[in-house]
Amino acid sequence: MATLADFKTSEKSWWCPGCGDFGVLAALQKSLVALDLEPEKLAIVAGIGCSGKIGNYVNGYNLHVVHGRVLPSAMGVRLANRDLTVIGVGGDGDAYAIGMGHFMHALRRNVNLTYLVMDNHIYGLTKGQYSPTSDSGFKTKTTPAGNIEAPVRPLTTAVAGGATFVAQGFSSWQPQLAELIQAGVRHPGFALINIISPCVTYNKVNTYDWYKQNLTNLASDDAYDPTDRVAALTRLNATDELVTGLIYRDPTSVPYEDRVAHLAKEPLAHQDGPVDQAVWDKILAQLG
Amino acid sequence: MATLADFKTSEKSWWCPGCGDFGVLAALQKSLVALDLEPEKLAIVAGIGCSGKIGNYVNGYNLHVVHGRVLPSAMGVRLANRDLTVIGVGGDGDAYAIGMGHFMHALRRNVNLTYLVMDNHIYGLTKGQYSPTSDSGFKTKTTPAGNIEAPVRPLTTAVAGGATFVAQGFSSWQPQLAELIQAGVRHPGFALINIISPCVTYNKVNTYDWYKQNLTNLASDDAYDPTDRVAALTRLNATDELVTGLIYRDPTSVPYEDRVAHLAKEPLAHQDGPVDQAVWDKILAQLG
Amino acid sequence: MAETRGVAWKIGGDQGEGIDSTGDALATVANRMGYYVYGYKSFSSRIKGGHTNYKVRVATVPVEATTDTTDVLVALNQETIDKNVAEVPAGGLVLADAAFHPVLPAGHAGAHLIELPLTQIAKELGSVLMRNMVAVGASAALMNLPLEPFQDYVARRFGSKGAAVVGPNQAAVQRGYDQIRAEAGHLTQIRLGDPHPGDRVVITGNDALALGALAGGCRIMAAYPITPASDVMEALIKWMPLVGGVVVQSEDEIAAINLAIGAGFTGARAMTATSGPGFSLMQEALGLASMTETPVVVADIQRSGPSTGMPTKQEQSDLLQMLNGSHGESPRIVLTPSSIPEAFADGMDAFNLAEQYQCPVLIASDLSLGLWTQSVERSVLDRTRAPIVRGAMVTERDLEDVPSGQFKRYALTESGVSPRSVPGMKHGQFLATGAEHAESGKVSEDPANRVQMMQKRFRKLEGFAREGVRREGPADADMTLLSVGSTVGILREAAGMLAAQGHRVGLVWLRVLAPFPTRALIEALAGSRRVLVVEQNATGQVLNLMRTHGIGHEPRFHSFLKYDGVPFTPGEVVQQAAAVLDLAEVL
Amino acid sequence: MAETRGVAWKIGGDQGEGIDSTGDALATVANRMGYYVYGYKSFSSRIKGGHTNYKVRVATVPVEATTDTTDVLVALNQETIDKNVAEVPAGGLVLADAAFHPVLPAGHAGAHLIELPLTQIAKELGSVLMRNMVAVGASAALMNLPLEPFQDYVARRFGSKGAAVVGPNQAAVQRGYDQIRAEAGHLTQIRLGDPHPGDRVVITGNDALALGALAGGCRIMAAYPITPASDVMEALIKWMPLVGGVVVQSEDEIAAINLAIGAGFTGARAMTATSGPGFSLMQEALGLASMTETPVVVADIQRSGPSTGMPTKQEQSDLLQMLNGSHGESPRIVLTPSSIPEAFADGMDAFNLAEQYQCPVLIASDLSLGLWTQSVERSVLDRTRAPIVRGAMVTERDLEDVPSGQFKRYALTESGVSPRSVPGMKHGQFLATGAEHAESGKVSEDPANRVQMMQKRFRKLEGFAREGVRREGPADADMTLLSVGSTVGILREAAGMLAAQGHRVGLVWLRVLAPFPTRALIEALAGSRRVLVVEQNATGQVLNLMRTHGIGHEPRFHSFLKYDGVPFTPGEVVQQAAAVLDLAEVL
Ligand SMILES: Cc1ncc(C[n+]2csc(CCOP(=O)(O)OP(=O)(O)O)c2C)c(N)n1
Ligand SMILES: Cc1ncc(C[n+]2csc(CCOP(=O)(O)OP(=O)(O)O)c2C)c(N)n1
Ligand code: SF4
Ligand code: SF4
Ligand SMILES: [Mg+2]
Ligand SMILES: [Mg+2]
Repeated sequence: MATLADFKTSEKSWWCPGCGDFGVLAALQKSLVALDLEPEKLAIVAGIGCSGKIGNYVNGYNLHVVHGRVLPSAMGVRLANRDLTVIGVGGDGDAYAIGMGHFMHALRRNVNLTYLVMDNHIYGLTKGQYSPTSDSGFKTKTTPAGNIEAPVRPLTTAVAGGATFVAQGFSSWQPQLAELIQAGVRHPGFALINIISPCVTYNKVNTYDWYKQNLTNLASDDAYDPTDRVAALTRLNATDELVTGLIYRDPTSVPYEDRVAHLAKEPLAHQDGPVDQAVWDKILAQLG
Repeated sequence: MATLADFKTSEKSWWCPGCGDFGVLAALQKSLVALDLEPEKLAIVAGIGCSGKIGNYVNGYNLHVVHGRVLPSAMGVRLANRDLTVIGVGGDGDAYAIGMGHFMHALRRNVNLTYLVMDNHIYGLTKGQYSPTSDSGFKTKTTPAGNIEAPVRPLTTAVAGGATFVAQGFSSWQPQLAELIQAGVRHPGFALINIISPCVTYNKVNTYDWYKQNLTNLASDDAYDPTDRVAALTRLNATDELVTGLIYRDPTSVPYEDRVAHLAKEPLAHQDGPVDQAVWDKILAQLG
Repeated sequence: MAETRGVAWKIGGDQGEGIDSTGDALATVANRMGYYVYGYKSFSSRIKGGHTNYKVRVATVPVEATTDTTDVLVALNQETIDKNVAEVPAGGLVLADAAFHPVLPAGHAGAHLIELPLTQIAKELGSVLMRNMVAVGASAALMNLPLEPFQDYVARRFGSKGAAVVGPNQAAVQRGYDQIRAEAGHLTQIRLGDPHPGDRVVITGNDALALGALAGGCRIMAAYPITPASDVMEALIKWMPLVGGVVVQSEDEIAAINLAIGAGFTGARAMTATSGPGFSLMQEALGLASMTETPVVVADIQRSGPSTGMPTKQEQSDLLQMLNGSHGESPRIVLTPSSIPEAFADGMDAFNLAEQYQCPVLIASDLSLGLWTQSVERSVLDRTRAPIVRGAMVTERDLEDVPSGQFKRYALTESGVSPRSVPGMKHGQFLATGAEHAESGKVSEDPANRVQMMQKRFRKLEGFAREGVRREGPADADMTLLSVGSTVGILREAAGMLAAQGHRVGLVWLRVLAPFPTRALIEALAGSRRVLVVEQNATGQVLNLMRTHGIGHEPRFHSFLKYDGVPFTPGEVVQQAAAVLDLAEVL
Repeated sequence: MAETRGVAWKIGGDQGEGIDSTGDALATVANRMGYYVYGYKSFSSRIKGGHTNYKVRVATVPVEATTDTTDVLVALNQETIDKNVAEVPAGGLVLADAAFHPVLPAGHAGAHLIELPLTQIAKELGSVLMRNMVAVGASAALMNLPLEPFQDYVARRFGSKGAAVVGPNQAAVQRGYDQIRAEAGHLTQIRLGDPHPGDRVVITGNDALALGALAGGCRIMAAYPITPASDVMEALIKWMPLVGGVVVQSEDEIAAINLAIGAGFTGARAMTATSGPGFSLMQEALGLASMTETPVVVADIQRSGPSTGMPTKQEQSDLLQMLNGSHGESPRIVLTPSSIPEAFADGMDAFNLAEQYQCPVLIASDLSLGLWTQSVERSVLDRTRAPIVRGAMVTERDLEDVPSGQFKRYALTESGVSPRSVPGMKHGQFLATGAEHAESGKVSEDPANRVQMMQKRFRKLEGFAREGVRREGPADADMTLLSVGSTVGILREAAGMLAAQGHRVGLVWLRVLAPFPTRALIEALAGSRRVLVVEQNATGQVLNLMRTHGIGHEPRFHSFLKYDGVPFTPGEVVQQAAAVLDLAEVL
C-alpha cells in the first residue's frame, strides 16, 4: 500500500509561499493514499498555469498538456487504459476560458475522470490578468477600471450542462477537500471539483479570510439533497456559489466508456498484435 | 423604408427542397422589414454549415467566417460600429460543438447581438454526422449503433450561463419566429434564439411532424414569467426544452459596449486621424 | 471498332440524384468482371441540387488517373451535357434521359446523342428512383458488357430489402439494356479488351488509409467531420468495434488531436484525420506531441484552400504547413502516399514510425487520393505486411531497479530515442511536458540542457531509414516528371503517353517530405536532362521545398502548377511536358 | 581608471524581490542623466522564487545589446554570485548583502567582493523592502554617478504615497551611497564618459509596438494573456480609453483574432498580439483574413518553443510558421522589426499596409526586443511619422450608381487590390467569405474564376514597395553579418567590435520576410566575400528561407545558430565571425 511519500516527487514547488495550491496538492496526495492507489496506476493530466504545475509534484504518470486541453487529453488517457485513475487539473483560466468548450462537452460525455479546477479568480502565471471567474468590478492588470463582465458560474454551468458530479472545496478546508476528491474519484463518471485556491500574489480581494467569511459548508445542512438537480441550481443561485461540499450527484451515472459498444475491457494500450484473420476477412468482404 | 425585396440577393439557395432553413430565412427577412432596418446597417456574421449559407441570401453586409467563430467576429463587428444591427447565424454544430467556448463567453459578456442558431440536431453540410444536440440513441453516420452521449441543452445552458435573452422558435411557426427575432434584435444585449429547423435529408427522426407533435408554445401559457431565471430553468427541465417562445429575458440588461469606459459613441471604423497631441503627450509622459 | 484498352464512362446530374451510387455500381461490377477501374467524382459543397458527375474508367490495365475524354456520357439533365460534352470526342456517345428533351450544343455534331426515356421506364416499373438503374443497363449495352454481373450486383446490393426491391431494379437494368440493343444497336461499337480476372477490390484512398491504420494497430481514433476526411472516421467507426477499439467524434479538431495524444501517451496507437481547416487548428498540439515525444498519427486529406476555399475540390497546398505549421521547431515525420497501396502502407507504417521515433507522423493525402475509387489487388490490403513494432520501450523488468519517480524518460541516447514507459508500469512514472525538460522529464530552463534536448529530438530523425523517393523509367531520361500524392498516378499515365510518343521519360515521386530525402532525390534526378515538377498548388511548394534543400535552382528544373480545383489530366501534363521538351537545350 | 564608454551593472536575486523595479530605477535615472541604456531581464516561468537578474548597460553611445561582461554585480543572494560571477572580469565589483555571508567562488579572486549590510540598513530605516534602494545608492557610488537624480527619481516614483514613503527611501539611497564612499572609496574607479543629454525615453519593444499601433490608428485590440506578449495588450488597455477605443481580453487566441477580423471587416483598425502557442491557434483565421481580404494586424512576440518550451526565454523560431502556418496558400505580409524605432514604425505602418493590401500583416517580434528596455529619442515616437492611409475604398458617392446588392467587392483590378466598402455604406453590401468567390463575393467553384481570384490575391503583393532590406557598412565587406529582429542590435555591436579589430564588416538585416525581398537582398549581399547568417533558432530558418529564394547555397554563406534561450552576446558573434574569417579563402 502506497504512503504519502510515494506520491511525492523530488521537485521543489515553484509556487509563491502561501499560495492556495499547496493545500490542493496536500489534499490530493492524502486522497490518493486514502484511496489506496498506486503511483503507476495514476495518470494526471494538467493544464498550463501555476495550478497546472501541481502534476510536477505528484509521483504518477503526468501529462502536462497545452493550455486549456486537459479534458480531451484526459479522455484519451482513460479510453486507452481503463485500469488507470485519471485526474485532470487546471486553473480557472485553463478550465473556463480557453478550455470552456471542452469542459461543456466533458460534462455531457461523462467519461470517468476527476477534474480539479484550482480557482483563484485570476491568471496567476501570466502575472495577474482577470479570469473568467473574476468578480464584476474586480481590478486587475487588464481591468484597471474594474471587470465589466459577469463571471462564469462554474458550478451552475456544470449542473445545468449535464454533469453527474459537482462539488466545491476550499484549499484551507483540508478534510472536506480530501473527502470530496475521494468521492470524485469513486464516482463512476465525470466529477468536477472546483477548488477555491487563493492567489496570494495577485488577488488581494478573494483572500483566505474573505472566503472564510463568505463560504458556507453544505455538509452542515442535513436537509440538502445533492441528487436533486433543480434544488442544486436553486441553492447555487441563492448562495452565489459561495458554498463548499457536494452540490450534485447523479446516482444513475454510467460512464462513457461503459456505453461504447464493444470497447475492449483490457487496456487498448496493450493491443499490438495483428488484426484477426476472421475480422479482416469480414471487413474486406464489405468492400466493393 | 426597405421592403422584403431589399433584403434578398440574386443568389439561388443551395438548400435541399423542404429544408427548415428556408423558413428561418423568410422569418429573418420579414423581421428586418418589420424592424425598419436598411440593408447597409445590417451586418450578418455566419458560420459554416448548411445554416451558415443563410447570409448569402440576405442583402446586407455579410461576413462568412470559419467554422464555429461567429460570436467573436460578431463582437468585433459590433464594437467597431455600434450603429449596426449585428446578427450572428450558425448551425448546432457551429454553435454548440466547435463554437461552444465562444458561446458561453458571449452569454456573460452580453454584447448587443442577436444569435440565430439553426438547430437540426445533425451536421447537414458534412452529410449526416450526429451533432451536440442530437438525442441519445439517434442513429447517424457516426453513431450507427445510436448516440451514446447526452445532448447539449442549449436553452438551459444559456439561461444558467448568464444569458439575458433566450428564446426558441420553430422554422414552421413563422409569425412567432419573426416576433422572436424582432424581440431579440430589440433586446439591449446578447439574444439567443435557438431555432428548430429540420433537416429533411439527414434527420428522419426529428421531423416537422415530430416537432409539431412534441412542441408546446410558451406564448399560450399566460402564467409563465420569462423574467424569472429559476422558473425558466425549471420549465426547461420539465419540458426537455421542447418549447417555443421567449424563455428568459433580463429586463435590467446593459450591453457590454455600454459598460466599456470611454468607448467612443461614433463608429471606431471611421476614426482615421492622428492621435491628439495632448493625448500623445500624456502617454509619452508615462514612459520612463 | 478495334478492341480498346479502356473506356471512360461518366454519369452526371443534380446532387442528391443518386449519381454516386450509380457510378459505384458500374465501378464495382466492372472490377468484379476483372477490369481495372478508376472512379472520379466531381461534386460541390451542397447537399442537393447543383451539378455533380462521376466518371468511371474501365480498363484492361491498371489505371490511376482520370482521362481527358469521356467515351460514354450519361446525362440526367441538360446541364450535364452542356458542362461535359466538350470532353466527348467525335464518335463518342451521349446517353440522355428523353424526359428533359436533350440537345447537343452546336459544334458537337461528332458525338452521338441517344435519347432514352429513362424516367418513363422507371415510372413504368414502379418508381422514378430506378431511373439510374435503367441508365446502368443501357450503359452496359453501349459498352458491350455482359448483363449478368450487373444483375448479380443488384441482387447483392438490394438483397436485404427483399425481392420486391430486387425484382424491379433488375427489370430496370434489363429494360435499359434491351432498349439500347433494340434502338441503338449500331452505336454499340465499343469493344473492351479481355478482362484480367483477379482478386481485386474497388476502394478509395481514405478507406485504404483507414484499413492500414487498423492493421497498424490503431485502436483509438478521434476526429471532427470535414470533407474530404470524414470517411476515414466513418470507416473506422464501422470497423473499430470489431477490434475492441473506439472512435470519438469530438467537439472540434483541437479536442481530437489532444485526445489522440493522451491515448498515445498511455500507449495506445491513436490517430486523427482532418483536412486543411482542421489541420490548422491542430498546430499547437502537434508541437506538444513532438516536445513530449508522444506518438500520434495525423492524416491531412488536403482540399482546396485557403480558409474554407473550395471544400470539395482537389489541391495539394498544405505541404509546407505540415513542415512548418507549429510554432518553434518540432521534429516530425511527413509521409506522402500517392496511390491506394501506398495509402494502405502509410496508414499502417505511420504507427510503427510514430512509436519508433516517438513523434507525430503526418500523412499528407489529398482529396483525389482520398475520395476516388480504384481497383486494387486484395493482396495489397495485407493485414500482416509489416509487423507491429513498438519502438524503444522499457519493460517492468527494466524498471525494477529504478527508484519510484526516478525513471529517465528522456534519457540522452545516441539515437536520440529514449526507451519509454507507459502508464501502468510500476516505477515508470514520469512527467511528460510541453515545457523544456531534463532527462527525467522535469521542467528545466538550463541552457546546456536545452541544447542537448533540442539536439536529441532532432537527432532521432537523422537516421530515418524509410524510403523517401521512388523512381520509375530510365535514369538518363530526357525528362523526369516529379510530384507527390495523387498527382503521381496522373504523371505515370502521362509518362506512358510520352514514352509512346518516343520520349525517354522518367517518373520520380517523394514518399516522405520530412525528414527531407535530399540525398536520395539528388541521386534519383542525377541523370535527368530536364525535370518537370508538377504540383496542384499555386506557389510550387514541392519545388520550393526542394530548393531549400539545394535541389531545383538549375535551369533544367521546370514547374507546372494547377490550382483551379480540378486535377491535372494526363493529357495536360503531356502537353506541358512536350512544350518543355521543345525548349532549346538547357544550358 | 580611464574614462569608459559604458558600464554593465547587474542585480540578481529571487523572483518577487523587486529586482525588476530596481533595474528600472537605474535605467530610468541613467537615461534621464543623458546616458544611453539597455536593460536586459532574465527570469523564469514562475512568480516568486527562482533566480532572476536584470542587467543595465549605461553607455555614452547608443546601445542595443547586452554585453558579455558585468562590471558591477549586485547580489541579493549567494545564488546570484554563483550564477553570474563568471561574467565579472578581473577588477570588477561584486556588491553583496552582508546578510547572507557572501563568498566568491574559487577562481574569481580578480573580482572585488564588497559586503554591505543592505538588509540591516533597510531594517534600520523602517522596512526590509528598502533593501534594494540601499543597493541603488551604493551602485551610484560605485559608478561615480551623482546622487541627486536618484533622489529625484525616488521622489517622483513614491510621490503619490507621501513623504512618509519618500523620506525613508531617499534615506536608503543616501545610506548606500555614503557607506560605499566611506568603506570602499578606493574601489569607486569607474569613470563614465560625459553623458549626452537629450530628450529620450526608456522603453521596451512591446511598448513601442503598442504606441505605434495607437499612432497607426488601432482602435480595437483583442488578445489573450501570454508571455512575452501580454504587455502589448496591457499597454493598450492603459492608453486606449484616451482615444475612445477598446481592448478585449478574450477567452482565447482564436476569439482574439476573429474579433479583430470582424472589426477589420467593419472598417476599424484592429490587431491582436500573442506568442507562439497563441499564434499556432490563429492559423485558421489568418487564412480567413487573407481570403476575405480583410485587414488585420497580428504581432507574434516569439519565445522559445516548441509547445510550451521555455516561455520566458528568447528565440526566433516562428518565422517559417508566419509564412506557411495556415492551410492552403494565403498571401500575407510579414514585417521584422529589429529595434525600438523599427518596432514603433512597424506597429504604425502595419495598419496602413493591412488596409492598402487588404491582407493580414504579421509583425515578427521576439522576446528580447519585446521585453528589454532601451533609450530612444522621444522624437522617434512620432505620432505623425506616417499619415493614416486607408487604401482603396469606395465612397458612398461611388456607390450611388450601384444597384443595391450588386457591389463588386472583389473586382478584378490590375493591382489586385479591389476598392472596398465597409458596413454602413449605402449600396456597398457584399458577402465576405472564406470560401472561394467571384468578384461580387458570391461563392464560386468555377475553375476559371478560381484561378483569377488566386492570382488577384497574390498579385497584390507583387508591387510591394516597402523597404525589405537594410544595410550598414562597406558594400565590399570581407564579411557581412545578417539577421532579423533583436539579433540585429547584437550584430551591430559585434560589427563595431570587428571593425575595431580592423575587419571590413557589413551588416544586413531583413525588414520584411513576406513578400520576400529577393532582389534587394541579392544586391545588398553582392559585394560581400562572406556572409554569416546569425539566428536564434535551431534549424536556420532565415537561411532556409533565403535558399528557397535562391540565395545562400554558395560556400560564402555561413550559419551561426543559438537556441539555448539566451540571446547571443556580441562577443560570441565576434568569435564566430573571426573563426569564419580565418577559414581558407572561399572557392
Ligand atoms: C495557448 C496559450 N495561450 C496563453 C498561454 C499563457 N498562459 C499561461 S498560464 C495562463 C493562464 C493562467 O491562469 P489560470 O488557468 O487561472 O491558472 P493559474 O496560473 O491562475 O493557476 C495563460 C493565459 C499559454 N500558455 N498558451
Ligand atoms: C474547422 C472546421 N472543421 C470542420 C469543418 C467541416 N464542417 C463544415 S459544416 C460542419 C458542421 C455542420 O453542422 P452544423 O453546424 O449543425 O450546420 P448544418 O449544416 O447542420 O446547418 C462541419 C463540421 C469546417 N468547415 N471547418
Ligand atoms: S502567482 Fe498566485 S497562483 Fe501563482 S503561485 Fe503565486 S500565489 Fe499561487
Ligand atoms: S442537408 Fe439538411 S440542413 Fe442541409 S440543406 Fe439539406 S435539408 Fe437542409
Ligand atoms: Mg487562475
Ligand atoms: Mg446542424
